[in-house]
Amino acid sequence: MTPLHSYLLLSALLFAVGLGGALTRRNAIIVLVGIELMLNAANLNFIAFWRYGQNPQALTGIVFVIFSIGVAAAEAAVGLALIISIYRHYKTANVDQIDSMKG
Amino acid sequence: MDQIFVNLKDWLVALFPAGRQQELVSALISVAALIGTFAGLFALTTVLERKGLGRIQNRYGPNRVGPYGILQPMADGLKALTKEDVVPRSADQVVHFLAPLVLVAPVFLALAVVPMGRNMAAVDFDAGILFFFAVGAATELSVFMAGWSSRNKYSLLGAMRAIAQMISYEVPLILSSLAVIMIAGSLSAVTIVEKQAGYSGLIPHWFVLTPWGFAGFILFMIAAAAESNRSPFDLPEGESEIIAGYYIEYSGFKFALFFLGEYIGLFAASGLAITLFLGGWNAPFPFLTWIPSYVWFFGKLLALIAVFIWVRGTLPRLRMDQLMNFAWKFMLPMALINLLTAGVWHFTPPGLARWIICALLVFGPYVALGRTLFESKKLAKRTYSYAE
Amino acid sequence: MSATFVMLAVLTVVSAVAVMLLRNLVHCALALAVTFAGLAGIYLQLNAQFVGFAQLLVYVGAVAILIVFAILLTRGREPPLQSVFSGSAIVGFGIAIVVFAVLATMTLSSRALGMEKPGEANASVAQIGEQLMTRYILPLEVAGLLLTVALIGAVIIAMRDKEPE
Amino acid sequence: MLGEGIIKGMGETARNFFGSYVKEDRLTTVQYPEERLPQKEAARNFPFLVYDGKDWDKGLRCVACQICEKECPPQCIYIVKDATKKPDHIGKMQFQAKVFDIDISVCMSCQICVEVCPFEAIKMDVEYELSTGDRFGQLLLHKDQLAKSNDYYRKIHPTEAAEVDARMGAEKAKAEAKAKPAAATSATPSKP
Repeated sequence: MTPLHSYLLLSALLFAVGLGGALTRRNAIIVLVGIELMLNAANLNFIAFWRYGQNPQALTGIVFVIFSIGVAAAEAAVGLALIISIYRHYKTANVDQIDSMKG
Repeated sequence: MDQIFVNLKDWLVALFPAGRQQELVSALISVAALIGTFAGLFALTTVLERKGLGRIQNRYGPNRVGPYGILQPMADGLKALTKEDVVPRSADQVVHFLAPLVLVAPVFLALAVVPMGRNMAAVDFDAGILFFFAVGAATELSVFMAGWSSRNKYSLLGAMRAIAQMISYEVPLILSSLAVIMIAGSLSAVTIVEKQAGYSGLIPHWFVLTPWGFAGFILFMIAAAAESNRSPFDLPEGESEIIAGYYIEYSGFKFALFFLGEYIGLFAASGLAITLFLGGWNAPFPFLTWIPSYVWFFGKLLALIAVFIWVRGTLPRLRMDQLMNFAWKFMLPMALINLLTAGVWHFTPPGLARWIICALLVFGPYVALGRTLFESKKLAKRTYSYAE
Repeated sequence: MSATFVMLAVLTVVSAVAVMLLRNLVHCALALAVTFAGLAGIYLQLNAQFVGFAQLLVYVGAVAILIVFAILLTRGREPPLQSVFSGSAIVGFGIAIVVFAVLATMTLSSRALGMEKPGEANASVAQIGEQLMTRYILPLEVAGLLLTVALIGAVIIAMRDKEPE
Repeated sequence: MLGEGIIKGMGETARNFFGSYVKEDRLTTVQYPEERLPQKEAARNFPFLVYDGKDWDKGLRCVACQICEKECPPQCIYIVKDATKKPDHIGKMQFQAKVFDIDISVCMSCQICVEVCPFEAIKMDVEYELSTGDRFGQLLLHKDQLAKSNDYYRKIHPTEAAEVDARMGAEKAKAEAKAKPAAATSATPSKP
């Protein structure tokens, strides 16, 4: 059987990959994708802790993940809408070039 | 007789040593049976569809290969297999190759939760209906992969249309099935079918025979036709405008796979419609229950496919804006109202009053929406310059 | 470690790395869909059926498609030969590696090391629904409100500005 | 607009579907190689040469006057005169064609050859299954392929053929009437 720490390590790895991507990629969309990956890593932790926890009947982890999925979907929609609107304005989705606040 | 296939499978599984191996064999048998049955049904449907459409258009349809043309699918299959598989030079090879597989695998997966007879669901998930919609979501991705990787403007246009259409119609599809889930109180397909067993007098307890169920069934069928890109919602293919949409650059066996995936998707949607609204494998009358349950399921499936063929032979293709307007301004409000009606139905005591209230709740908005949607358009009488 | 877990974990991590390294943005989005599907598989392997299917439905069916649309809508005049990483990439990688190192050491030194499953745990849809409708009714309503606001907000943000008349 | 139109349309297609099994006019397909529509009398496509009697070579009406060859707009007719002569239908000795070729891959079916022929020797055919595996050789029709009997002509264009027959009969009768007094005055033997 798979011990709990392997899930936690996988989650940490996913989080690190997402973080690395979010910090280093030029394209704003991929930055957003990195953030999504980090959220998913957190979700994985919730599920793993629910499964290995002492009180799985409480369903706290599951319910939290359901809310997290719903909120993440909203976050992705708004984030992408923002990126599209920024792209319309600057004609680029490169985060390095979007550096001025003035319209 | 009713359990003949179940017993056959049990017997086959019992030949193997118990434990892990038996589970594997059981799964393999289910998968093989599913693929075999539905691939055969696909072959049958293609020829029936072409013959039916032919009859609707006052012609014979295929009648050359075999008696009455029933061997036509074999000829088609041979042709598809022997054709050259052309991949455009600038296409994205890997994605282009994966797209048909990504389409075919999920639609077969979706079929797994549909109960095809008493004890004849390949898997009975606790969240079976959710599973159906979840794997159905992957088909959108495959359509995009096909359209984008072909590096062809027509195919990309077709893919974009298809995705916009699928996403728009997924909302009423799920909402209309939600009414059933609400009343049945379960997401498991097997339980939903069990809830529809039983008869009052001669009338079965199918959900389609209630006001909200009937409206839900119609909405579900329309949305299912749009989801599986069937006429009159076949804009993504639109031969006359974008040639064949996202499969313009596919030939030979990959095209056949797309074709197969599309039809299996149609079967899966019809199967779900049967499960949710038409009582699954239950017989329509109590004195017909001696006929095996799978006969009823496949009979209903064929009847629904015939309806799809009939609609395809009748209705012209919609325009893109009409399609979107229809989804968001008619289907979505109707599905929401239907959900409300199902709730009202659940909380009012049985009787004639419940029927009248619920029928009014569904029919009133239908008339109101139908009138207002087209009233604002101010459709003028069409005049022709040259034709009389 | 069971074979299913290893397979799913490798699939998930490899595709996640691919998302972050590939040059072609559409390939990134497709790899992202694979990552999400792999995670859904891991949820299923952890007996969280409902969450796994919801993950498939929301992430593969909606978010991945949304990202693909956004990529196609924002493509264009960017120089293709530029590096995909921004100027300060080294620092970013460094931070990511440090974060992973910290998390991994914490995990490996915690009580979680070698912890096994405490028997069967199952979350049926009925149980989840009951919890959502009783204990978590307020969060549920707030989430519904949030989704509605996000829907309207996304539409308004992405809507093309009206031409000045 | 509540979907009445859709139901009406569905009814119409259903009538077509079931009607195709019982009514002829709801199933209008002619299954071509086995079933054929009757030829229209006015149908015509490529020219052929008419002959009288049994032997095609002797009975050929063509006298190799080469008018059609000259008139043919795409110049698809090729004629070589033979040195020997043979009698025509009124008994007059006429030249005959040694070679008479029509390239129907060039012919444009204008029917001018038929219009200009003073001997009713060239007429339009109705044969349309002309596909071959050879683009050049098989579409260049020679005299023997072009020659078709008067009976065939009567069959494909009955009205027209009757007119032609009447005209030729009249000419023959006139020639015979002329020949009789001539035979009475001189001893020139008349040809049959």
